This record gives sequence, C-alpha cells and structure tokens, in this order.
Amino acid sequence: GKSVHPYWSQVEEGVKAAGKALGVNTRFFVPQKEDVNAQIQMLEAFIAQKVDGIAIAPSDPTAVIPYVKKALQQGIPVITLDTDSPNSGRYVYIGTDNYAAGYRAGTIMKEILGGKGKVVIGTGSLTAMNSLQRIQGFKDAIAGTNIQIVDILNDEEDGSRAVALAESALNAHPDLAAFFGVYAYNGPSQALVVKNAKKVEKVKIVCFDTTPDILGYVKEGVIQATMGQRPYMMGYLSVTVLYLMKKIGVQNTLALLPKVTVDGKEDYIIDTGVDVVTPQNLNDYLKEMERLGIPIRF
Amino acid sequence: MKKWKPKGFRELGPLLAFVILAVFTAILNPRFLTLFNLQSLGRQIAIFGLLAIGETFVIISGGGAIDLSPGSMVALTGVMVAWLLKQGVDVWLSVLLILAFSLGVGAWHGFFVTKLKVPAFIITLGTMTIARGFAAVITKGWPIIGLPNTFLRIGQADFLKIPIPVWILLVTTLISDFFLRKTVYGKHLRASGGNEIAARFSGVNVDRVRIIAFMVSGLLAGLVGIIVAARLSQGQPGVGGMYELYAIASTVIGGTSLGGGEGSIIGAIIGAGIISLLWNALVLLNVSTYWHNVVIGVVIVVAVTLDILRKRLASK
Amino acid sequence: MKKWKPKGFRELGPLLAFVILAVFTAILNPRFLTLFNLQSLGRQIAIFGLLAIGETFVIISGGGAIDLSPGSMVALTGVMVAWLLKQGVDVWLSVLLILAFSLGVGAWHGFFVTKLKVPAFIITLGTMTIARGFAAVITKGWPIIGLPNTFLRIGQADFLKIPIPVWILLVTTLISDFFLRKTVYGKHLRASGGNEIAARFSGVNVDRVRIIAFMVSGLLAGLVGIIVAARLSQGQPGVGGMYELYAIASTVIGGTSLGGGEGSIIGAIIGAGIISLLWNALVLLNVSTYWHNVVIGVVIVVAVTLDILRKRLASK
Amino acid sequence: MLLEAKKITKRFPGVLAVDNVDFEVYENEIVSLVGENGAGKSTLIKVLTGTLKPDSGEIYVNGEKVSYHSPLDAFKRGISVIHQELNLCENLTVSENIFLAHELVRGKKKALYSLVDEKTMRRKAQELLDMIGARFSPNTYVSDLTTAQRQMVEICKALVKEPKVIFMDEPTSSLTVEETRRLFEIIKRLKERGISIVFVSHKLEEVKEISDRVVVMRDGKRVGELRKEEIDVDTIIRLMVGRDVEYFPHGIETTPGEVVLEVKNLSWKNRVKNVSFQLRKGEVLGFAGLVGAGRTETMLLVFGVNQKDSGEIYVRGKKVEINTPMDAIRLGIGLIPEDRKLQGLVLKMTVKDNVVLPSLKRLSKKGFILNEGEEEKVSEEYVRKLSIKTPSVYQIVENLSGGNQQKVVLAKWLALNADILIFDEPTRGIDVATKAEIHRMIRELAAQGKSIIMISSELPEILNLSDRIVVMWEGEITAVLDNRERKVTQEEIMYYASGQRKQNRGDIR
Ligand SMILES: Nc1ncnc2c1ncn2[C@@H]1O[C@H](COP(=O)(O)OP(=O)(O)OP(=O)(O)O)[C@@H](O)[C@H]1O
Ligand SMILES: Nc1ncnc2c1ncn2[C@@H]1O[C@H](COP(=O)(O)OP(=O)(O)OP(=O)(O)O)[C@@H](O)[C@H]1O
Ligand SMILES: [Mg+2]
Ligand SMILES: [Mg+2]
Repeated sequence: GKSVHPYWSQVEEGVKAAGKALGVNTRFFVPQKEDVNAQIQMLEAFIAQKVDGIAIAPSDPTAVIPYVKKALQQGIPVITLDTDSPNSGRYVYIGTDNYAAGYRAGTIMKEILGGKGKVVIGTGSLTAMNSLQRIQGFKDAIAGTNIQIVDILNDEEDGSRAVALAESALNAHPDLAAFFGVYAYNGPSQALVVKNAKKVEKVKIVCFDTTPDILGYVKEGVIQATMGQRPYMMGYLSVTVLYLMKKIGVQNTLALLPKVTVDGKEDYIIDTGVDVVTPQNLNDYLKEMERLGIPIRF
Repeated sequence: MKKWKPKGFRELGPLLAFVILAVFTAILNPRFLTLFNLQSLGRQIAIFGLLAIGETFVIISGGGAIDLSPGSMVALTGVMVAWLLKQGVDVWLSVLLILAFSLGVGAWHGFFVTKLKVPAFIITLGTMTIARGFAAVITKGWPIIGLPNTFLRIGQADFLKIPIPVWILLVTTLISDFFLRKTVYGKHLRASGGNEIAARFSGVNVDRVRIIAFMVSGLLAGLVGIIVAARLSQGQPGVGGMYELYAIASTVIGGTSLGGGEGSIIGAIIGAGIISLLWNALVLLNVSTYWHNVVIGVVIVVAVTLDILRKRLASK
Repeated sequence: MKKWKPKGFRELGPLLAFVILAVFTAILNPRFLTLFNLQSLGRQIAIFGLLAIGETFVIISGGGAIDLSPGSMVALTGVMVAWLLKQGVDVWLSVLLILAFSLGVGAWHGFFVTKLKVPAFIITLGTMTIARGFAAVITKGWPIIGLPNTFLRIGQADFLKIPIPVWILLVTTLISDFFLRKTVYGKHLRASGGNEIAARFSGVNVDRVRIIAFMVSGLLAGLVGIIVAARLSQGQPGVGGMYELYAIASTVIGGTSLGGGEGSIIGAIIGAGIISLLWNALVLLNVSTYWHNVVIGVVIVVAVTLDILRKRLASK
Repeated sequence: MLLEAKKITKRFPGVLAVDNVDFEVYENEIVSLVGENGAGKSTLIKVLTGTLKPDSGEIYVNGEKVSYHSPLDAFKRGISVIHQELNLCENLTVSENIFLAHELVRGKKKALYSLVDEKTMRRKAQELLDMIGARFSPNTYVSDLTTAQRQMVEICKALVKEPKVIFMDEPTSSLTVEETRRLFEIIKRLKERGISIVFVSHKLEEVKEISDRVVVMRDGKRVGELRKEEIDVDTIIRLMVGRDVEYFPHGIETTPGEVVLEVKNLSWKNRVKNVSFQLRKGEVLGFAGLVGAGRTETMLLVFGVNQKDSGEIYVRGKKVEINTPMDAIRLGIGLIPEDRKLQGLVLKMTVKDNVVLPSLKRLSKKGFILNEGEEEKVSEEYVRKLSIKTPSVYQIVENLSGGNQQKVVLAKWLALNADILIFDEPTRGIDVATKAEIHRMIRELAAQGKSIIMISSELPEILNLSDRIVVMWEGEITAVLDNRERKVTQEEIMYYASGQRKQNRGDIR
C-alpha cells in the first residue's frame, strides 16, 4: 500500500479475510505517507525475508521494476494490485487501474453537468501516481467538452487544508459547477463546504472511494457519484492468487486466470471493476456488496 | 532622567506585509472581501494562530526549545475526541478530557526537557511520530464520523457573523498576551529564555516556568484538534501535517527569535495570518497549484528578510 | 554549571543502541543478516547518513542553525538530474551540474544567514517549500523515467558486494570527519559555534565558516538526490518528505548538541543507522505498519534519554 | 609613535560614547587609560583594535593611515587586545583558544583545509603558559578554568600574535593581589621585549605602580594626561571625577545582634570542607582567601544553587533546607553573584527588568500582575543611587559598560531588600567614586540591621568594611578574625590564607 488511508485499510481487511479463509500468514504494510523510497525499502525487507509471495501496489510503476525483478530472481512470485507495473515481470495485475477509474469519473461528470461548466479538482498529492492517473483519466474523459478545469488544489494529504481550499475555491469561482475529489477525504471535505454554503443544488460533486462519510453524503444527495474500486476484493484476490501460486505453481495458477492481449503481448489482468455509487443506486450497491461478502461500514 | 525607550511598534513589518498582501488580493479579486471568504480565512488563521501562540511560549522559554508535536497532536486529539463522542461521552466532558490529555502531553514534554535534559527537538519529535502513529492505530485510516451537532458548532458555527474559532483565537490571544506582558509569569518566562542561570540565581523557578510553556503549547494543540475535528465533522488521522512548521514559521515571521527570551503573541498571530492569507489568496488569484509552494516559500523569505533589513535600518 | 566533557568514546551510547537493536532483530529473524538485507539497509543508511553529515556541519556552526531543506532538495535535485539526463546531457556532466547547483543553494542559505541575519530556520524552510514546489512545477508531478544505465548504477550497483551509496558514505564520512577534527576549518567551525563573538574577535571569518557549512549540507543533499534518483531509476518529485527531520534527529541521537559548537560525524552516522535499522527491523519483525511510527518515536526518545542519563551518571 | 588616533568619535543610540578623542601609543611604554564607568574606555579600545568602526576619526599605525575591516587587520599590524569581557570558546581547549585563527599548520601555505599541527601548537602553548607562570595544561578545556586562569589564556592569546602593542582592558579586575603582581612582572617583561601596553584599571594604586603615562577620560572625552612623574592617585581621581573622593567610610558604626545565619559542617565534593560560621544581625562578615579557596562555592551552597553533601544551615535559629535559590530568597537571603554575565544579568533585557527580577513578586499586584510604575520607580531609584550610566532604565543591559553592568547586578539585590545579603566580589570593575559609594551603602545596610557576608579578593576592602573576617584556604576555614577595631593586617590574612590554621578560633564571637 501507499499511505494510511481508508482505501488501504479496506485492502487490508480483504487480505486478512483471505488469509484466514485459506489458513495462510498474511502481512500488510502501508507507509504513513506516499514515499517511493520508503516503499522500496520495505519491499527489500520482504525480499530479504524470503516470503512466499508479494502483492504490491507500486507507488511508482517504474521505480519498483529492479526490485520486483530481484524478488522474481529469488523465486518469490510478485503480483501487483491497485496500480500496475506492466514492465516489471510481475505475473498478474489485480485491480482497476486508476486511470480507468478516473476516466469513469470524468464520464459521469460529463453526464451530470451536461457537458459544460467549471470544475475544481481536490487532491492530496501532485506527485503520487494514483492521484496523477485518476486526474489524467478524468481530464481525458472530459476532453472535447465544454467542461473546464479551473483549478487543481493540493492539500498535501491534510483534510483540514482540503476544507480551507475547497472554501476558497467555492468563493473564487461563484459559477462553479462541480468538484472532483481524488482522495477519500476530498469528497467529504467538498461536500461539507458545499452543504454549509447552501449550494448543494448548484455545485455537484464526484469523488473517489466508499467510506461511510462519502456514502452518507451520497445518500443526502450532496455527492452525486463516487467511484468504488473494491479494494477489499483486490486484497482478497491477491492473497488467493499468491496462495495458489505457492500451492499449485505459478504456471498452473496463471492458466486459471483470464488472459488478455495488450499491445500484442499476452498478459494476465483481473479487473476488479469500478462501482459507480449514486444516490439512485446506493441501496443496490449496498446489497451487492453484502452479496459479495464485502463488509460495508455505514 | 528622560524616558528614553528604544523600541516602537515591533510588529509593524509583518503587519505591513499582511496588509499589503490583503489589499493586493482584494484589488485583483474583490471576492476576497466576501463574508464567506473572510470567515473561511478567519477559521484558518484561528487554527494556525492558536498553534503559533503555543510555539511562542515554548520558543521564548529558551534553550533552543521548539515544539514539533502540534501538527500530529491536532490529528490525535481530533481522532480521540471523535472517538469519545462516538462512545456517547457528553460533548463538554469529551472536550475537557481532551484538553486535560493535551495539557498532560505538554507537561510530559516539559518534564523531559527540564528534568531529564532531553532536547526539546527530540522529545517533541518523538511525540510527533508517536501521536501520528496512534492516530493511525486508532482509526486504521478511517475517519470517525457521526459526531453530535453541538460539537460540530465549535468548528462551524458563527456568532455575530464571526466564526467560533475566531472568537476562541481572540480570547486566547488576549489572555496569553496579557500573561506574557503583564504578569510575573511572563517576565519569568522571558528571563528564563534570556539567561537561564541568571534567572535561577534571581529565584525564578526556571523548570516550572518552562514546563508551563510546554503545557500551554500542548493545550492549544488539543484545542486546535477539537476545532479541526468539529470543522471537518469527523476525526481524521491525516490532518495537521506540517502544521508545526507553519506555526513555528508564523512565530518567527512575527518577530520572535528562535534563541529564546523574547517574542510577541500579536506578531505570531500576524505571522499565522500571512500564511493563511497565502493559502487563500493563491486560490483566489488563480495561481496554478504547482506554483503554490514556490510562492509561499518566496513570500515567507521575502517578508522576514525585509523586516530584518527594515529593523536594521531603523536602528541606525 | 559545568558542561559535560567528552571523556572516552562519546558515541558509545548510540552505538550500543544500534548494536542492541541489530542483535535483537537478528535473533528474532535471522534473515536480517542476509547479504541482500544488509545491502538494502546499507543503502538506506547512506541516504540518511549523508544528509546527517550535512546537518552536523550546519548545527555545529552554531547560532541555532539548522537546515530544513535537505528533504525537498533531494526531490528537486533528483528531478533535475533526471531532466538533464533526458536532455541527453552526459551522465557525469549532469552529476557535476547538480552538485554545483546544490552547492549554490547551500551558499545562498549561508548568505542569508550570515549577511542578512535571516534565521536559518526561515531561509531553509523557504527552500524546503520552494524546492518542493519547483520539483512539482518541472514534472507536473509525473516522474521522469528512462534514465541511462550508467547513471542507475550509482544507486543500484555494488562494488565488492557493498552498494555504491555505502562507498560514497564511507568516503564522505572519512573526509568530513577529517575536516572537522584535523583542519583549520574544523577548529574555526567549532569556535564559531561555541562562541561566535570570541571567534570573530580572534579573527575567525565566522561568516565564511558558516557559509561553507551550509554549502556542505547543500552539496550532500544534492548528492543524495542523485543517489535516490538512481536508486528509483527516475526523477521523483515526491521523495524525501521529512528526511530533514530524520537527518537532524540522527545528528542529535549521535550526540551533537543543537546549541552548536560540538558534534560528531560518526555519531550522526550511527544515528542514521538507528533510524534506518528501525525502518528495516519493523518489517522483519512483523510489526503492523500502523504501529511503525509509534515504535520509531518511542525508540528515538528512549535511546536519547538513556544516553543522556548514562552520560550524567558517568560524569558524577 | 606606534599608533596614533585622531579625533575618534563613536556614537550609540542615546549615547555619545567616545567624543573627539586623540590617543597615541609610543614605543616601549606602558600607558594607562582611566576613567569612570561608562567613560568610553572600552569603546575607544574597540575602535582602535578593529572590533568597532568609528563614526569619524583617523587611525595611523607606524605613521600609515589604516582603516580596519576586522580584528584581523589590527593583528596583522601588530595590535593585540584582551577585551574587558573575556572572549574564549569554552568548548575548545586552552591551546586551541590560544591559536584560534592563528593555527600552526603542516605545509607552507595556510588555508582553511590545512592540517593543523596540534603537537607544535601544544608545545608552544605550554611554553607561553610557562612564561607567564600558568600552571595548567594546554589540553584543559576552557570551561574548566577559573576566571584568573582564563585571563592567562587571554594573555597567551594576545602574545601569539607577536604584537607591538597589547591593549588590556581591565585585566586585573578578577585577579588577586598575588596574581596581579605576577601579571605586572609579565607586563614589564613584555615591555623589555619592546612591546607597548595599554592598560585599563579602576585600581588606581596599580595604575600608579605600572604606568609610564596615564590618559584620563570623562564622559567620552579625553580630559587629561599625566606623565610618569605627575602620576598620583588623588590627581587622577580629580581628573576622572572632577572632585575628591573619600575612599573608605569611616564612622558608620554598627552593633551586631543575635545570630541570623549559622552554618555547621558544610561539605561539598572536595571543594568545601566542614565549613562552619555564624553571621550576626547588623554585621559585615568578610570572607578572604586566595582565588579558588572555596568562598564562592560555600555561598552557592548557602544560596541553594548547589546542593550540599552534608552539613546544616540555620536561619534565625531554625534549621532550614535550602535546595534552590527560591528557597533562599524566601528565607530572606540574597546573593550577589560573582560572574555578572553568566549569573547576574539577562543581557537582552532592560535595566529595569533586570533590577526588579528577584523582587518581582513583591512589586506586583497580588504577587502576579506586574506593576510597571512601581518597577520603574524602584529601578530609577537604584540607577540614581549607584549612578548607573544609562540613557534610561529602558536601555538593554548588554549596551551598558562593564562597570555599569556590575552596578545593575548590585541594584538587583539591593532592591530585593533581603535581610541577609551575600556579596561576591561586589566592586569588581567599578570606578573609585562609585566604589566608595557602595562601601558606604554596605556599612549603612549593616547599620540598618541587615546582615552581610562579603567575599572580596581586595584586602583593603575586606579590612576596612568587615566587623569579622573569615579566612579560607582550599575549601576550609583557617581563621576567623575579630576586626571591630579595624586592626587586622594584610599580613595576618595572607598568613592564614596560605594554609596556616588559627588555634581555638571557636572563641571568637
Ligand atoms: N553597543 C552599545 N550600545 C549602546 N551603548 C553602548 C554600547 N556599548 C557601549 N555603550 C555605551 O557607551 C558608553 C561607554 O561605554 P564603555 O564600555 O566604553 O565604557 P568604559 O569606560 O569601558 O566603562 P567601564 O569602566 O564600566 O568598563 C557607556 O555609556 C555605554 O553604555
Ligand atoms: N571542579 C572544578 N574544576 C575547575 N574549576 C572549578 C571547579 N569548581 C569550581 N571551579 C571554579 O573555580 C573558581 C574559584 O573557585 P572558588 O569559587 O571556590 O574560589 P573562591 O575562593 O570563591 O575564589 P574567588 O576569590 O574567585 O571568589 C570558581 O569560579 C569556580 O567556577
Ligand atoms: Mg570598559
Ligand atoms: Mg569566587
């Protein structure tokens, strides 16, 4: 994982649940803040320990390549989750990439705004890969419409600053049509500001993650849509795949997995999908999650 | 004997910087002056200002003391108060418990610094890391939501159109400025910071004076933690990153010397005002976020440098 | 009011702490001692250690000086070197240019501190913010990838099974320890930090001595920026957060007093070793990440406190 | 003429410190510079040695006009200085300090990166120390040295520069008679070697003894010059002060009453051994001894700065535990410390804030809220009484002259109005006129029923003021002498101060 964040704690829950179900020893690590060097440091410590398998969400897809290669050389199977590192030689990628999810968010924004209006993006980092990809996807989706991104606000993963910035932005752009929230706390921060400013009707919000506060605002109709990436599933499946690789061998496991062809190369990708949660489908979403056995805190 | 007094209004430099920035922003974007924006700005100033007051006490107390813990303490106390409220503890009791806790953390810092002679940098860096860690341990990254409305009013309500946090800042400023300039404690604090040994020889209980300074800083961090939690409607483990640096910078911008022995509460508030104003103005002036940090850094350096040059010229 | 005087091996305390932690980890998880793990640990120690050497110079130079910029400078110089390499500039020329640039930034800090009397805290905080900002401006946040292999070797290759960064650290340690203890510069540095006025009155060029100290710190931050970029195979604008605090903490753990005048390069390296070891050991010992910060904070505080108590007992 | 200064003027905010002064140093002479506290002596010296830039005026060295940019420029022209406030790096050793900025290096050219030749430096430092009769190793850290020893380091430091002229700003203020004698021998030897000395002191007997010429300053101006044969203490005083001064306050009689402070068998480390004495109401109890005799250390125990290892203290008959200066002040004990910069003053605070610091609680409303008016009144009163030269009580203490700083320290403790006052070297660095005034005040305080302990290394001061005299040697009391008749002699004190014990000293009450 990348930093202390509810998203990753959902991944952890999935990891733990799978570990328990399969009777394997799982370990889950996130650094306090996104820091590529710190992640590599941890990765090396795991390789040194000769664990049976590693599932990693690279803070940066290229930076980890040499270290993933080292692990593979030592016979430790490596898969990626959440963020892919296609050139590292990892066996499988599990997740929805953030670009795709961001693109989905952009598409939905386009629908909500009817193709025009001013949007402000709130994020916690200008450098973290997940944020960059989500924003890039979002931008690409709205390209060619009359939707205009008037500002990107970086709060440096400080929820309080996120609120202050959202307030400033709301004030600076009286004709603001929508906020896009990249990190889990961005959506609720924007929702709080919009609600307190009594502009719920005017300013729409599309954001990421399905933390309880976000779902609360979705229910109230302050947040129009949020992207759920099923982090629990990612965690659960990662452990399962690694377990299989250990039990029945890497090749046998891969044979069970869906094969895709990217740029003429064969690859293994498990797409965990994006859930778009809106006020309309909130109840269905909750039911669906329950059916899949994914715990929802609400 | 003539009443020759050396200094004029010491906080003039930073005040000018603040006013110039504000006027400049207001001209370029008149929406700066909307009530909504001024309230938002006020709440931000309250957050940094309260922390800066705490730092001022600690820094004046001398011996190179600074407090690196406030940012993390804001996160931890915010999470803790939310947790208490979720357990159904009464709002005011929760607030009191948190204030008592943060006062205790301040006393802990003071104890290590004065009795065990551990550098303030280390013991408060320890708390910075530990508090941040505990905030993560308690929440696993999840915000604690669903706090009672009475509590949220602390961070979100206004009184006479002025946000409650600003009232809290005003009252705290008045009290602490009074303490620092008009009471025996204030003079003892400055004497301890100026020359610890001479203060001891003069019968000043230097250790107690310093411990109290750390307690003030701890208490205010807890207070800010409560305000921030109320403002965000939730206990969030990720808030407050780098606030200690902003608070210390506010203090220094306001004319407090890191060497100890002197400092100004009003100056610290103005310093906090400058930094908060920058956060606000850069959005209003539509400066690309990529440049925000660059501009903030440049303004801080320029403001302090000009102030120092101005004082040097004035004393010539 | 006697000051504690260096009797015997002053770095004994931190060294003991390091050894105890290492032995403890090795017993609980023998894989700690694998070559691979030790290499990984070594690379991390090199990163913190080099920064800590720079801080040691700055801190010894006195006047409450610290350098808050290294963390951000690591990010900025890493991005810059990657950018240069992408422009097709020769590897060694790029490295030289970056080192010259970071030397210049150090000189800039020194100039503000000595000539304009701007507190080191402020000018280096300014650079911290500005450099972080520029790193984002240059890259728009995206890493710069596709660097030549010769360059990557700086961060990833080994020589005689010892990683290149560790060699760099060894050489830098030897040179700077030599400078600090055996040369005219070292004496002048300690004199300036011990009693600035006395040093000035004796004819020491205190300003120049301090400027050089800041230049050393700047230079080493640039060097670490290069190493980290090579290690990550890319220019990453997001690395290095809080590294300055770890570097300062390493220095203090190693026995350098923040008041200036004295300090130990070896101690700083040991301090960096303790922090790096913690990063490594907590993973090997299977401590949940949520607890990492808590443990790191506690160990730093305990190590420093015990060392201080030990010294106090020894001097009785 | 080695050095000639013409029409030097130096101004500080609110103060004209040096006013159009000419000054010259000839070959082979010892010239003294005298004047009241704040007359501008130190400022003039700082200007002449490159540590301060004059506002106007010209300086010629060997006939060549110079303008200094740093002290180094002065050293290069053969001008060395020992400043009034000692300036050593406590974190360095003696030899490192002596050679600071003049390090001996391996190789020919010296640069910042040159390798320091520690061995030769240490050897040469040892030679210099031997030459001036210092008995400590060049490897000692300066923080471990006494004031007198530091003074010796300063002298070596000045000598290393192989100067033509050495300015010595009050080098004897913290030396005993014996040490002063040794310093004078050194000075004379230096003169034989062709080095001229500019000497500053408030001890006019010394000035008379050593000087070839005396230059007198008053209020920043040069007011007179005396040639060798004209030098006479009374003449100097008249030039300095503009009137005659009575040295010692005869005729203020006191009648010592009951015992207010009793110390029994006090011991601390190896430096205070089994010390017992009694202090009576209304008496002045002098403490004599050589430097290092343990007088200061004893009083630091009584005042609670250091914690005794054993022994008992009784105040007004009641046994007390004094663990901190606060405890002592609460019991009505005040201590005027020896080292004004370290223990006496908060240099960055104003005169007023320093003066009222110990008595703050008493001067405040409800012991808590400051009463600025009262503070101003009290501090102005003492500024007047002790004729502290300052533009106002709002001046920062750091900007006062050395002697005036010392007066602020005294004012601080006089304002406390304590019943038991311990003075440690109260008149160090204070000019004759004020010194006489302070002596009178000490006697007056005793007459008012205060009890006074006075540590002094100036024997005349001890002999003239004390009702009884305690003599210490190496941490123990060797004699307690009755001096009500003012009959004790210098020889008698020196006898006991060198370790001879007086028998049955318990008899003396
Ligand atoms: N930095 C300064 N700022 C302001 N005033 C100063 C400063 N330095 C000295 N003065 C003032 O200049 C005057 C001369 O001071 P100086 O130290 O030269 O006196 P002095 O003759 O050496 O006295 P003393 O015998 O007490 O040492 C004094 O009134 C002093 O207060
Ligand atoms: N352990 C020590 N090592 C070296 N110096 C010491 C030590 N303890 C005390 N001193 C210093 O020795 C100096 C002289 O000792 P002490 O104060 O006991 O003698 P004194 O009789 O009071 O001398 P004075 O006449 O200077 O007042 C003091 O200033 C003190 O700082
Ligand atoms: Mg003087
Ligand atoms: Mg003494």
